[in-house]
Amino acid sequence: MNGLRAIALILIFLLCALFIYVAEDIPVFGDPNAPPIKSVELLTVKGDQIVSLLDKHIVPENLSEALVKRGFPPPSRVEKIAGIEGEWNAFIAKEEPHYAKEEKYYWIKEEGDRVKVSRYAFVIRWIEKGLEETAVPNMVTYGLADYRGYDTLGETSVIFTAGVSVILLLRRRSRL
Amino acid sequence: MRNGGERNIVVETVSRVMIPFIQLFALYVIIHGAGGPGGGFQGGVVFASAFILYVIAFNLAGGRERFPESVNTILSSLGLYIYAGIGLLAIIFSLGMAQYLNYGFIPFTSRFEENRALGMDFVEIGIGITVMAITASIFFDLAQKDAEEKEEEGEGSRSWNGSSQKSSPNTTIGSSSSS
Amino acid sequence: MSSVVEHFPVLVVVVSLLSAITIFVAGWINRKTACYISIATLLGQFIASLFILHHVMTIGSIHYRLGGWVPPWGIEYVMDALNGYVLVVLLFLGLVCAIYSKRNIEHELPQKVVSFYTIYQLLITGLCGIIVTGDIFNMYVFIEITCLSAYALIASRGKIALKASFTYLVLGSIGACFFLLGIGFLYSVTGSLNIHDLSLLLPPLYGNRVVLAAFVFFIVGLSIKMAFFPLHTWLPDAHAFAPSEISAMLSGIIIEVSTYAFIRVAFSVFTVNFIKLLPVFEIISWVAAIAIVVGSILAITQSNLKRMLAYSSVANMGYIMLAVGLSTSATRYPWSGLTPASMHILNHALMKGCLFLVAGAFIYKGNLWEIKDFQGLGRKMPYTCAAFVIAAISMIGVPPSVGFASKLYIILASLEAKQFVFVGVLLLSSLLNLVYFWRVIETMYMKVEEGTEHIHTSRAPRDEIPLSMLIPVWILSSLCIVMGILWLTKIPIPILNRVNVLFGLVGGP
Amino acid sequence: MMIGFYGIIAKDNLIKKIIGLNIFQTAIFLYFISLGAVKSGTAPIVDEAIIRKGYVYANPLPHVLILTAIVVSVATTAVALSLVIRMHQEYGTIEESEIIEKLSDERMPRT
Repeated sequence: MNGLRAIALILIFLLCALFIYVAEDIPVFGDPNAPPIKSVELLTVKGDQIVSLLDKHIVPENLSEALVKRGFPPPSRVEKIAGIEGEWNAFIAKEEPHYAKEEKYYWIKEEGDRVKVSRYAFVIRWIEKGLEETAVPNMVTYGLADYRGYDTLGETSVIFTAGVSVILLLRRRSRL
Repeated sequence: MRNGGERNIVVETVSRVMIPFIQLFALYVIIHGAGGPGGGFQGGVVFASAFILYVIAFNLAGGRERFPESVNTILSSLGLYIYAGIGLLAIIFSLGMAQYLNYGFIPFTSRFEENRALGMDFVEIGIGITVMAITASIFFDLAQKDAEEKEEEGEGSRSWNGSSQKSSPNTTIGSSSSS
Repeated sequence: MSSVVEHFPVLVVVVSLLSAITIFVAGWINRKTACYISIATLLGQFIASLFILHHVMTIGSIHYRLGGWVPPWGIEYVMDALNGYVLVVLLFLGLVCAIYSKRNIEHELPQKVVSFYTIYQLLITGLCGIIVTGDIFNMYVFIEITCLSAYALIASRGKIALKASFTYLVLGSIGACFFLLGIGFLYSVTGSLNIHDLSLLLPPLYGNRVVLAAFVFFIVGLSIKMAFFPLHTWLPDAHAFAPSEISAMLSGIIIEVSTYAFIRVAFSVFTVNFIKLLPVFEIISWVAAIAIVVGSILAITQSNLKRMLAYSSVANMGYIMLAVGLSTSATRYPWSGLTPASMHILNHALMKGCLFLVAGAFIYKGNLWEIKDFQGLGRKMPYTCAAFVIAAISMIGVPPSVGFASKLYIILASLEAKQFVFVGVLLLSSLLNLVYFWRVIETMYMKVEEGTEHIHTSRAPRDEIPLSMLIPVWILSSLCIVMGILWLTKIPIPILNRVNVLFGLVGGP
Repeated sequence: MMIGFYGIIAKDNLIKKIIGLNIFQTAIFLYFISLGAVKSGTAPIVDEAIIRKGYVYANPLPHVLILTAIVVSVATTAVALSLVIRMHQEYGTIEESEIIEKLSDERMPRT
């Protein structure tokens, strides 16, 4: 048993070291701008023309080229965020029956002479549009049963598997 | 086989009163999942805890009588049938246009969003049924073995006591997932 | 949504799930229906998977949006060349094992037929789910379905299998937890769960420590699941004492699907560019080489046939991981890259499936576990033993068989990567394979018990296994040869080369 | 998490191993839930009145994932417990070392 304990302690030290090593780059607790809740940064583009084009609600071509090169869908429309100078929302086209044909996708922000493009976390749509799209006010419920409904089917199957496993292992004198 | 030597009248009476309320609360949790905290899993587990309370307070055989194996089998698969079936209905009703689990295409009402909400409600009910039946079944199986062993040892008088102690891990797990 | 085939990826999973429930209910009414429902479903699934592969090859990959939500917001199913190929392999072996298990389970677990088939079908559901999904959390859920049903099926024989299953459960849960932690790390820096989406979001974050840690957790977690060498401790017992068709499934498919998950995570989420930054794959190929040698040597020391085959599985996982490890450095030809790895997934499924089913046949007939008990079986069960010999010579790597084909391609890849040590390792392992399989074949055909020779030759009682068990064994063993010839003629190579193109390993066809 | 991990590897008692496994899993769940927390965040149920007061919603996605993961861990625990019960029936003990001893005594892993 002592050997096992030594192995366990060594593994734990390794894991601890890994966690301390990682801790620096994990988002701050409760940060409202962390990637899971707000947006993740994609790229920065240089240029003043972009800002002027964005102000006229035109999608700049070099911006959408840079995005397509990285594999992202090109923005279809740009809109200024009300009340904030130097920030825009970009939309992309999508195909979902019965819903709007475009969806808020990029967040463009002016920083000095550069323009930073970020992508909104997909939770944003759940939070902002979930009620009108699913007519259910509880976000966890519609996240669980609708947007990620398939996970829940898997989860119910897991429970079912466990039940049948216990029957297989323990039940005697059963017809099953 | 109501042979528990240490039958406690207080426990029995209180649980007799409590069980209907627990079941009612479970139904409330399932139905109310759309509007507030709650949902199929939580409700299902709460419902199963009513059975577990009955078994702990009275005895295993009585619990088995009230929730027999056949009903258990049918209910546990019925829930999954509802869930997977609703997903398939979406494909069937839209003639292959919609994807699996796209509740909006099931014509419960005329409005697309309402359809989604109703589809979700049915799904939650399905989850609730399955979770309730399976949790109860796991509990019965884990507890039953012990009771049988005790019988074989000829210590039948203390059977329900032993089974309740042994099964307590399962009870705590059940309540942890409802939180 | 133009064609019906686009619905097949989800139907493969859901119909399997529905049939599991139907078996559960119908078995309550009549126990005999269980295996027929299972076989019928698997046949349907297999045909559907062929349609999917055809669609992927001719038209292109299928993107299926569950619930109608566009990918970053909902769950997506992606079928590409690798998916379709592994799905066909899985359902084929599943079908064969289901046919085989009809008689075997009635013999081994007569009381539990219905629950056995329910869990078997759930196992298939989970495996299909892992393969077709394009969402990393969904993959975790289906990995758990697979593993839970595998624990139960291994333990279903009772006795020593319980201990084996418990070890597997503890290690498997740790592996799944590491996988979940990896998902959590990735989610905390990208805010996304979709595999394709993650691969787009990750490049600017390659230097991030969280991403590195997530990669480490994924590797360790999946290595436990696929019994990669230093973490293989659960495997021998679990394989040896499970019912035989479950051993065949475990060895032939479950650990292979974990390898698939590893390839998917490494190449689809992190992409080749990330892997080339780190020396991870070189380490993996060296560890794999050690795994091959150690697994083969341990296999020689075993006296129990199924345990020996289990250690041989450890060695074969070494082959696959060696091929995966070499895939980033050998990328010049259509038959390098990931081709040897995905080729050996099929080959190992065929060979090990056949060997374990034959081992199960010996247990079915005479409760024979130890190799020394096999004296005279060559005369007693000629067809079964012939199938065993064919599968064994393909494990050794005699030319027209699948084993030869995959060894040849791995050797070509290691020559291309200029790692000549691995060539030596592969040749050495062929020799070791010869040693441990020859021992079995020798006992079966040549050794005759002292003094009883006369009786054996005179009576020669034919005592074959039933036809429903013999046919699956022969399908697998004849495919060992047929596929070997097919691989050598390079006809199926384009399918696998699609995989390379998909992951950017080989430039153009 | 470290406690759980230590428990899994070092403890001899199988039930304690399962407890260690549960602690391990719960630690990971806590990590996920901590990702969902937002400063001045409230429960993710749509309510206009709360938003007008300046609150924001917590991130609902980790909650969704963790509900799934909790159910998975419950299922694993159920199967593990039933395995332990079966082992108790077979060997009469739940100490791992004693089981291994009994196995080596038997030495004949027949059915």
